Amino acid sequence: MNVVPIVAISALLLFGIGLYGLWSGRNVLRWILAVGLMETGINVFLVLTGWRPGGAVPIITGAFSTRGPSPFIDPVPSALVLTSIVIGLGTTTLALALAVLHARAHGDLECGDDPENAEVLE
Amino acid sequence: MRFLNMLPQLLGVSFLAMGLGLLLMGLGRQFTARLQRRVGPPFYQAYLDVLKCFSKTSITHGFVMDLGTIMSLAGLIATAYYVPFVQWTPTGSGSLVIILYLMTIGYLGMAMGVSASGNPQAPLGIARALALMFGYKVPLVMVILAMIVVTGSSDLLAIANAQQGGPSNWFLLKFPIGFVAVEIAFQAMIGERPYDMMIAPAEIASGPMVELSGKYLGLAFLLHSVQLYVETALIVNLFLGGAANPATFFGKQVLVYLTSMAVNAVMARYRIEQGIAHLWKWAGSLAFIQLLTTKGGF
Amino acid sequence: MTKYLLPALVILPPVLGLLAAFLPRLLRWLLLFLTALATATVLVAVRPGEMMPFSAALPVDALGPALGLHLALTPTAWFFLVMSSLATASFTLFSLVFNDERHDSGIAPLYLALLGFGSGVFLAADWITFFVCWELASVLTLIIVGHRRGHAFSAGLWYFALSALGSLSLLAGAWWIALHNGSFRIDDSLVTLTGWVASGRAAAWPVLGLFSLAFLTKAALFPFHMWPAFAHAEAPDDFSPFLSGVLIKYGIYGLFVVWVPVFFHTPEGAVRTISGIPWPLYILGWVSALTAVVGTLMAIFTNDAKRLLAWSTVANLGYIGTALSAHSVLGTAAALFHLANHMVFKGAMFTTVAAVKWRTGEREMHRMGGLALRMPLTFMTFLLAIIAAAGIPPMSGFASKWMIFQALFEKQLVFQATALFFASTGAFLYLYRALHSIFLGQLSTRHEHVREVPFLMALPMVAFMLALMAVGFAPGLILKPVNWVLASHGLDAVRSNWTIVVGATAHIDFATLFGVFGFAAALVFLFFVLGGRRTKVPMMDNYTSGEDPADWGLTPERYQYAYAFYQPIRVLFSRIPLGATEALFARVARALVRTGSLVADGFASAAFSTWSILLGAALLILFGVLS
Amino acid sequence: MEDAVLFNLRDERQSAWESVLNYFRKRSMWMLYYCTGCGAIELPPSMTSRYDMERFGMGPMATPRQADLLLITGYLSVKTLKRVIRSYEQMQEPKYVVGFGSCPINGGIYWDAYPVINHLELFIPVDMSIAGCMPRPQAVLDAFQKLMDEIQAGKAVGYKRYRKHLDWYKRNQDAVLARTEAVLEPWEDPFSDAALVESLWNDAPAEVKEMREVRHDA
Amino acid sequence: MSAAVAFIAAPLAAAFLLPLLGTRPTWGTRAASLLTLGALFALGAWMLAGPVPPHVIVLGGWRAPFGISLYVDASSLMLVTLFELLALAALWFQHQHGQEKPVSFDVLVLVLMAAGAGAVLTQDLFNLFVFLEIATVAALALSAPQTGSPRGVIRYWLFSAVSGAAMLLGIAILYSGAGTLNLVDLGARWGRLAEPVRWLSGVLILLGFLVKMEIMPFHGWAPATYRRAPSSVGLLLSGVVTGLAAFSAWKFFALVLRGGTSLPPVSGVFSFSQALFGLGALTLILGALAMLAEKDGKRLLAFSTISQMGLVLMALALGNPRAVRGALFLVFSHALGKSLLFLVAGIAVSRTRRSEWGAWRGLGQSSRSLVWFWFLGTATVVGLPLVPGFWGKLSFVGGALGMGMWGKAGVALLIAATVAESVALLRVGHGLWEHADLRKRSGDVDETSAAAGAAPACKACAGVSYWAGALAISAGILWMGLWPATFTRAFADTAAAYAGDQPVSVVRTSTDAFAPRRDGQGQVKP
Repeated sequence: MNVVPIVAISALLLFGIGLYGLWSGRNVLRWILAVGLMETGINVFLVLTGWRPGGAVPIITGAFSTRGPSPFIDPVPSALVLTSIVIGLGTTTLALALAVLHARAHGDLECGDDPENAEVLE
Repeated sequence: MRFLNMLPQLLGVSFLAMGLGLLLMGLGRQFTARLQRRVGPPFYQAYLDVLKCFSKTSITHGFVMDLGTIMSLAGLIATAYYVPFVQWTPTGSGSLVIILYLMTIGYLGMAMGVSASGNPQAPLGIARALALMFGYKVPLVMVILAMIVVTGSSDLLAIANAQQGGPSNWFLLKFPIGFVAVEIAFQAMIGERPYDMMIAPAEIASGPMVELSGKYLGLAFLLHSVQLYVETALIVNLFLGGAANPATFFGKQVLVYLTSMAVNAVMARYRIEQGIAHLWKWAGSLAFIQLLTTKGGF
Repeated sequence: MTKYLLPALVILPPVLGLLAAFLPRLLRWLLLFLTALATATVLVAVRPGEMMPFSAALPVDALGPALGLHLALTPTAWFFLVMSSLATASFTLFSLVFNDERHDSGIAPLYLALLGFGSGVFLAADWITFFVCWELASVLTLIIVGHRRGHAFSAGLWYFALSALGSLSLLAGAWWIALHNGSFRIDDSLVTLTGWVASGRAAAWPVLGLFSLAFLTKAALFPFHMWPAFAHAEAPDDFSPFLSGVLIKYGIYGLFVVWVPVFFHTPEGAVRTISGIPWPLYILGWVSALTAVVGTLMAIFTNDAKRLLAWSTVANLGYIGTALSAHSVLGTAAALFHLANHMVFKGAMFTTVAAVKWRTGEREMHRMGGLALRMPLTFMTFLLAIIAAAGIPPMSGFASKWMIFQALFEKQLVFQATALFFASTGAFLYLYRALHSIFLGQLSTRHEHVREVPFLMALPMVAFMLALMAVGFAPGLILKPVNWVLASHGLDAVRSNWTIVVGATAHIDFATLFGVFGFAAALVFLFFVLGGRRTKVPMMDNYTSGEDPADWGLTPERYQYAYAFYQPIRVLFSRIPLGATEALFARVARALVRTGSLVADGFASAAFSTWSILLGAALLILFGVLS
Repeated sequence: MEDAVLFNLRDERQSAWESVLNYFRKRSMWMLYYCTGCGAIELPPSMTSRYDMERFGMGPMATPRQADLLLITGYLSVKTLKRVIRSYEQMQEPKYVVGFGSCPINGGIYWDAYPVINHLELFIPVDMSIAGCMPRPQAVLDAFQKLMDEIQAGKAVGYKRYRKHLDWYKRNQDAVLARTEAVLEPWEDPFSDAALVESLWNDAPAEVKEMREVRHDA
Repeated sequence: MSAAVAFIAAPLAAAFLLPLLGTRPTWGTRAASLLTLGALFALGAWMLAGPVPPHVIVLGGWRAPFGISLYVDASSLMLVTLFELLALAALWFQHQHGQEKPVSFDVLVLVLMAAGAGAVLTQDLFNLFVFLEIATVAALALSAPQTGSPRGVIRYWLFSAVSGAAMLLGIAILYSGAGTLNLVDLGARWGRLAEPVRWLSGVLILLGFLVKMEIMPFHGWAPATYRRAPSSVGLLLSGVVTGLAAFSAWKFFALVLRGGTSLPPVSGVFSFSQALFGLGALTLILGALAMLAEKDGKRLLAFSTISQMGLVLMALALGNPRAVRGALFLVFSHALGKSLLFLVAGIAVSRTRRSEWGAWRGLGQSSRSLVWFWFLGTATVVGLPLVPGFWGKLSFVGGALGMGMWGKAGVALLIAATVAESVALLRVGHGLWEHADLRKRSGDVDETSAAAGAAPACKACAGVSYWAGALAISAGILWMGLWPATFTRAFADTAAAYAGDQPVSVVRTSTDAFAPRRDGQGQVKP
């Protein structure tokens, strides 16, 4: 069974759900979740790019030749996904902190216009 | 040296201009009186008036008034030196630009002198006069420009010379529309009805002259007389071909002046903005047509 | 030594300006005056040919071809520099006294720097140096004009905005040419431009347009004619003469430098002509004539002395532009001549108005009057200046106006000549009005104790008067240098000697003119002396229909006709939208601000931010698909 | 037709030059008519076609500065007197005053009206008075002719008299002009008292008195 | 291994070590962070004092394209050194005038510096992405207000998260097509990629750059964020974040999209560069117009940054060597000038507690320096002669005019925008200078404005320490403006190197790193 279409469609779905989430409301938490979904979708897609049919785990245990098709799946996307997940974690945490700030300042999470004529501190 | 030789001629033209101008004034009054079925003053009345004025005491409101009054007559007399009398000027030049601008110094002097009197009626009259000048200068200049286009010279002597050889060569026939325009402008230039709003005795107490007394008034009279001389001579040179002898020349001047006095005698006064609008609308458009047809384009 | 004279003229004044910032008030102004005087002296002493061009390259070839400081003293530059530096020396002498403790505007350091950059504009041999000096001069002017109150600042901002618009266009034009011939040098680019025009290359016109935009905005020609009314009027009083006399001439200088070579050295038939002159010049002619008319009318209607003079400046630049556009030796010479004259008489007028304001603190004309009795010398200066400004003989202004008209007659540009006559007559109207309202009529009781200006301040005024009369007597004083300029552009000289000028349709001996007027004046003076005794009466002893003014509580201020002076003319023009361009510019500015606020507010809203992600993504994808 | 009544001063010697000038003066008299009363109505006929005053070089002028001749065309009240005096003083010499009708002479039909000035010559010198109520144009022209003769003869010198006896004139003027100040109380009219007028006349200079006597003789 | 690695490593190390000194700010923590930045600045200056031959640093012993390589040349070093200078000024300013911030503030600034240096130097696309993300996280955390509404920052987060995701997606697609992440390598293979891969990856990666560069319509976060953030952070955002985004975007254009970066003459073919040029032009003019209408001082500065970045994008999109040189100049001049403006705005805000510039009226009367620095900053940003912006615009105009109708339209827009921008900025400057009428009438000279009830008596304003940052930046401005030769040479070399048509080219220098593989053994050395 070819998993590529299934994975690709699920990646696209995740991304699409995320986009819809962004568009459909202005709750900060909703945005955070939506962005998380989008990132997950992209990560799935990223993993997919490295995949090749019948590829082995790219851990070199013996000698091999670089001539001819590589026996391994591409390891780089996996590395990228790892990094991307870490970054995603960082930004999500930050966003949650911002959500807390928002709740403190406005009492809710509905992110509307920036209030005018407010005192500004340096 | 050349200038010294010129002096007697200058002196002569000065008195000629004043003398003929005063005579014109006298004739004009006489003519108006006849139109009104009156006996009228004698033709030499203007001389009497001027001499009387000089014989009186007078008041001044300061040096500016003296300066302005002197400047005004000097400007007009200097203009007379550039206006051809029988194809001749003492300075040897009849530059139209000089004439148009030198006349202005006369008006400036007059304006300055009377405003210095401190009577608000005077600047009021001057403002009217200048506004009117705004009105008549443009048509006049346009017609003059048409002549410059045709003759290729801005020298009045040349323009007058171009019309020698009988009435058929007169620019009156060549520029008939322009002549009408200039006649209308002339009426305003000499400040006769319907363009006498700058004097308007019953309204602003004779405007510029309100504070003029004695010799100041006399100088103003002389100013008017030289102005009449210069302006009628201008028209005679522009349209009526100048003249070959002084008598003819003066005759033409009288003709021009009396025409305007006739209009004066039967018209009522315009309001200022009416006057200017009238000048621009009628004299201006006539002059414009004249210039456009002469030049054949912009 | 002489090698460094040119850069010294440009760089030294700003450096001295920096120094002056740390000096006490009097020394600052003294330094300014001495610098101006030294500049004038040096420039009068040298002749254009004697000075070697100066160049110092900046090693930044990557930015543009041969950037650096390139200066050359061409005859044209020399003429403009000499005239402007002589005028400036007089203005600064006036400023020296004007800026006493009570009136100090504190601008001396900036003024000094401005002198340097001003010289730089004339001396620049490449467009970048030109642009740098030009732009810095604009900035300094902005600061000088607008450093005080809000109103003055918006005036300065008007000036600066227009100037920046023009100067950036200039830069673009210079680059356009430099991309083809690889040089920013003014002479090179003009050769190229002339070649383009001659060969009918389409790019010539936009380039010329870009250059001209800079010069037309600076020279305040229609439709950019409204800024002097703000800037000149709101500038410090002693700075206005410089602004109106010298600074505004930069535009004419540029126009002269670019247009004269381009249109005089293209072969016949290369450029389409209208009425025998190349069409751009023909359009310039009408634009200038229109400027003269509009400037005149605006001057007639204004009640503010400085504003009136500013509008008068606009009108005079219209004359200069019209003369320049006549495309003839006579016209070009007339433009230069009138420009030099305008420097003097407008300088004199602004100076006298400054002196009056210095003594009385008034600018609105209807609040003054009768000051001739208190400030006779100032009055005389103003009188001679307005005689010159109205183009009335025998002062200098007549000579140049006469030449302008001769140039127009020569090309039979009769309708432009009509417009100029109209403007000239109007000039007489507003100038008389200024003279009357400020100096004549009743002396207000508030100004009973006004005194004449001190000696040092009177000195420049006397100098102006002498200059006005000298040039009116002997136009050759200016026409000789003008002929050098013409020769340097390969044009014929105007036929003239010291006192006689030969025009296209007539010639005039100005000495005779001066003489006959003098003679007439002497004659009339004789009459005057022969006439009856005269007595001096007080100003309020007037014909008042027999009434005693005191009975009616009539004070001298109220017994003065100066407000709404030309109301009939105003009524006449009530339906003609004279302020239309001003209103148009204001409307454009408002529209821009409204668009701006739409942008600013629209993007600030929360709804937009989520939308813009989708919108932007869609936009980008569209781009991608299209590419 | 009523006769014009002429009042004279003592003859004065005049130079030949003066008499030449007087010729111009008499042939070019410019009038300032002070239209205080019904006399003004007599001026249009005198000026227009029928009588045509201009043939003698006479004409109306707008302001006292320009005029030679001040016409008092009717009765004078306290208020108008003030204006007349100011106008008269603004006129330039030589200047002449002509009183029209009876009112300037003795108050005419208004002689007992409280604000009316009965004796003009108490306040300014009158060179010529035309009796009548009102005098007709013929009389007016006749008076002008006579005035011209006087001028030529150097006898119409009211202005000199005024200058010479300014103190007396001023005192009289002040006495009456004080009444132009606004008052709320009923007041005694000083000029209704014949005795007061008489006392003023008693103080008059000899020349002025003489002029009055001439009038009384007539 | 070059000393340039220190620009990335040292601030990171300092950032991790700094919290060990304590979480509360003490003079020790301040000194440590300032000293680190100062040392890096000194290092940069020292390196720049000598010749800087372009060279490639291979990190971790992995050769490109497998390893991450850094490309160091004079321009990138200058930019990094400029970042250090700005960070110094910002930190100094925050310590002098701002609210007291926890140590994390200093830490975040250091992290931002490391990320900035990394993004400028790196030659690896994914590494670039990572550095951009780190920079964004740091900037986000820095700009979050301690009190008050964080809505602007949330929007900033939202934009950067989405664009980051898009960029990642683009990188993934590109990688799937090209099989490499080294920029030089990508550039070599770009032409052979399938069309959909090219446009999809191009668009998605560009989205990331455009959001960071605040290009319309992706700038929505900027005004609110700038307004709420402390001015020192505004300085860093507009100087460092947009600067590094612009520089790295240019790297991406020049190395990867090489074929599409130069505007072809109008021929009906739509290219990336035309699209970007259009966006840049829109940003330039609308940003300038928004400045005209803006009442809020800090948002005004935000729009100014937006407008300037639009110009930079236009120049980059033109791809013409002159325009690119101009763009580099503009990045520098904008960073310097805008920093000066932010410093002045910061002082104004700290005195009045208002960000509407109308409330700053008359502040300059008590300390003239405010006005002079504002004016210098304005001159720099709008490009008056003899300040750096002028050289940038000069070069841009030359470049643009050579590019047909597009370029000419761009020049026209530049003129209009410059006029609008200078009017808007000068107006604020004059407001600072002007006597507040109120005060004039009451005759109270110490009172700076109506809103400045709590304004400190400004006797120490003249002290050098008060203005240290501004003075340093002014010195930079004057140097760059009066003697642009140093910079010009570096920019020209860099632009030529990236364009690849000069002896010293990025391609050649970078491919030196590929040397072993090129040698043809076919064996990859571990």
